[in-house]
Amino acid sequence: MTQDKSGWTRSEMAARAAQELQDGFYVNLGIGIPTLVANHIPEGVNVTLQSENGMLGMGPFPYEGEQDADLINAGKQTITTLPKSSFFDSATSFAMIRGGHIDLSILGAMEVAENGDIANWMIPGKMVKGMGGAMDLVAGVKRCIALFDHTNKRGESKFLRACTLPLTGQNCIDMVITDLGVFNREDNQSRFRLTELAKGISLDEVRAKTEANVIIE
Amino acid sequence: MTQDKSGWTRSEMAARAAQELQDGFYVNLGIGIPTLVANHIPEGVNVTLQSENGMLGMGPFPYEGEQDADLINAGKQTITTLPKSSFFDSATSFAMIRGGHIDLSILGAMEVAENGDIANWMIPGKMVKGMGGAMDLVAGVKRCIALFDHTNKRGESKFLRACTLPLTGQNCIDMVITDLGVFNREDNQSRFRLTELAKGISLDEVRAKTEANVIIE
Amino acid sequence: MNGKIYNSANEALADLCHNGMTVMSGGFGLCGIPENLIAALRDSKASELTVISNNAGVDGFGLGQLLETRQIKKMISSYVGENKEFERQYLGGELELEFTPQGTLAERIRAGGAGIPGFYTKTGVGTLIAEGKEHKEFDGEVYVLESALKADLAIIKAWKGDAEGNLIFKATARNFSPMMAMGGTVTVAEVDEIVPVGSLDPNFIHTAGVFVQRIVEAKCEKRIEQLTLRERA
Amino acid sequence: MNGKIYNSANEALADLCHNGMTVMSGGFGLCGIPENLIAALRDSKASELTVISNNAGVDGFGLGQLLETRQIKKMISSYVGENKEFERQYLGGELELEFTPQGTLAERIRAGGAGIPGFYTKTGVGTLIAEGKEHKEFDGEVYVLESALKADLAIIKAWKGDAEGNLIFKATARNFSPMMAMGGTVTVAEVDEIVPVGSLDPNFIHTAGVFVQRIVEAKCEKRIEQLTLRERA
Repeated sequence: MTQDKSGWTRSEMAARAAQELQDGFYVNLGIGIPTLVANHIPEGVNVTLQSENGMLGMGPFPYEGEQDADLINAGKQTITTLPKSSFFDSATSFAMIRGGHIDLSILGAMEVAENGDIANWMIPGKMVKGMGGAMDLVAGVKRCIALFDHTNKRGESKFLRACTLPLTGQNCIDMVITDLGVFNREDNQSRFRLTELAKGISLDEVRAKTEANVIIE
Repeated sequence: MTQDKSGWTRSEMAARAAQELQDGFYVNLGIGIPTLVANHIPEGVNVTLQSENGMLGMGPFPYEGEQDADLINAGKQTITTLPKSSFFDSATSFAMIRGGHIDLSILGAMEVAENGDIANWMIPGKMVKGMGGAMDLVAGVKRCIALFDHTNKRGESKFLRACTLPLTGQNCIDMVITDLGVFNREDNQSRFRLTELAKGISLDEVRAKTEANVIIE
Repeated sequence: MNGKIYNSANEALADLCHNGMTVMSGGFGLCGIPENLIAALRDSKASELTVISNNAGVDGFGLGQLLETRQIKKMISSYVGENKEFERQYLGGELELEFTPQGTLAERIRAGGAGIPGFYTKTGVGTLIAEGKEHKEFDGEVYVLESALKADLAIIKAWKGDAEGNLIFKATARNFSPMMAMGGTVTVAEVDEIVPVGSLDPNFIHTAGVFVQRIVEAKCEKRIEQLTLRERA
Repeated sequence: MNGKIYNSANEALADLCHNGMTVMSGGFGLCGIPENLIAALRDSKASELTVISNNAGVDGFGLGQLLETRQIKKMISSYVGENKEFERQYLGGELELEFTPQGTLAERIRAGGAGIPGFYTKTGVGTLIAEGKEHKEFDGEVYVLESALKADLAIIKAWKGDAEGNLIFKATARNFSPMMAMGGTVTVAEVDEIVPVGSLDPNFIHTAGVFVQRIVEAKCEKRIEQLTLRERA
């Protein structure tokens, strides 16, 4: 892998997020970078992946010829079962999510605010695709980690004082992992604090690229 | 069967109620006299009996040695399955009932009022056993028939101007069948009308024994 | 006895379709959609439809077929991102759209079928979705009131079914269909296979016959949206 | 891997019981009750319990055992008619009782597990049950607001289960148990048989492992309350 720039790659971000997985956890992974977390589950850590379209115990992608149109994940990708798998309807699936039975959700974000708000479903003026299950996930899952590039294409911070886009959920993000590092907070009344720097990243760079009022020291 | 008194026997009341069953109906039968309705389902009428503890397609009692403690009806009696049977949990069972998917409920009553109110679960000052599923049934099932002895042991009418006992449900009884006859109404804004006399019963006897302001002519 | 069995999707819907009706259609993406019943709904030419479905199909397939014919007036969905025709009609103001979060959608449909006119949820509190809706505090947390969804007609796809309307579903093709079976005034199911009454184990019937009024056996194309494969070692 | 498996009912409850806790207990009548876990709860001597269960067992069996030892402070049930000791304690003012209609009870428990703090229902409108509760009109009809039920511990009985906590139930012994599995902060299941992970068909698992924290295999007496038989012809 070429290391022509500093900060974490998407795969490294996913690998860092995977360290938050604990043995016995039930986890929902969002579409995009969060999906990559499944490739980095630590050895000896037994994690059960939930797919909100109605499955627990998501297995890997099928080998060619073994795909089944009736067996997909929430990203509409063909997948497989594991011995522990179970299927259920959408109401039961979201009863798991909204009832607080899922331990961890890792999801992408367009913006996260210092108070834990997240926006990841809508850009006004553009065609809106919909929130899918994201609003349910951030409102219901015990712990939510947002995984996103720290800045947008114009170099502007996506970790903000306040979200400018329509919210997906209020005060629901517990940890932020970006290409620059890890930001954690003790509870949803606390401020985020930089707890880890990505390789080749300085405190000053994080300060320069972070609009949110977070503890960086 | 001895015919030493006029009016319908319990079995005859059940048989009359069974005439209200239509082909394809899903029906819930209450405990007591209503249970007997199952013995009188007309030939060629395909009815599916629901048991609110989680079964559709209730079959007859088992032969000795074939009883199964895991297979009972809402009266806690041992029963059997039919080829069409299905089992489900209590929430789904009452989704059927409260969602209006059951065509007909036939249930016993302590009192029914001329406005369709029913009381059948509680006598103040006595030990209260509980309403079980009765409140859900009268509130949710499309059509409710109350099946009861027209008078109490003291000869007093149980078909009243207004219920004196705590209600099970408001304005929910569509038809009344007693040992004296059948009382029907077109909708829940209409008055009940005597539509059928039991054998050996006169209009005057019905008038004398009915407190409710119903049409008897 | 034929029970609830119809010979074709078109026959099953023949007398059920009318302009302005509300239709629930099962499936997540293209997984578990009632392909033949959607085509029959298109053939019925019923228009001004309100369609409740998690997604809107893709161009020319699934509900995309009803978009092409302009039979849909309004969609109630959680995600419609796979459909250019949808985007064109929506941006052109020809199509109404009510977004509802996926879990709220599933629960609203279940509520409609279960006699629950409204329920409270934390989902969407503080977002556009909750604007104008009643809020209420339980145990110090704020929740929003969501209302039930019902439909004149629910069309769903199951794996196997019998003449009594008992159904089982396969894998993730189940998704919204069991709730829609409850939420439709009339529910029509298409199945891969009709099996004799008594051959489905009563312990493992997913949708009891009481929720299903008509059933038809029909062959599905079962298109895959995102074929993702693993390399053989 | 032993996963969620415990060796005995007493071991499974050992560190979970404390005075004043709320316990959900599955079953309808004596059908599908967690006999061994109820006995283990008795052995724990935890008292001042609030017990959520459709019924209260019979004298000396099922929850009747916890009434004899006076461990129950309050019952939330729909029907308690089979129990003389219950009647004695209730009439003597030693036991609190909250009646809730059976369907409302099932839905309140499901709501507790599904993150729904309250829902509206027609059941009980105009009766004692609705007194003092909020009412609301939907489409011209009046409904009453019912609240969710949750519990510190849910004890349930299933037919088969695996080390992941996946469960299947048999016949009408299912009743309230799937909802209680959702409503308990910790759910412990006793099963007739523990089977290897992978032997339950994923399409037909009634309760997914996520809802079950502990599981134990135990033999049940399965007492029949009303043995009713048909005459052989």
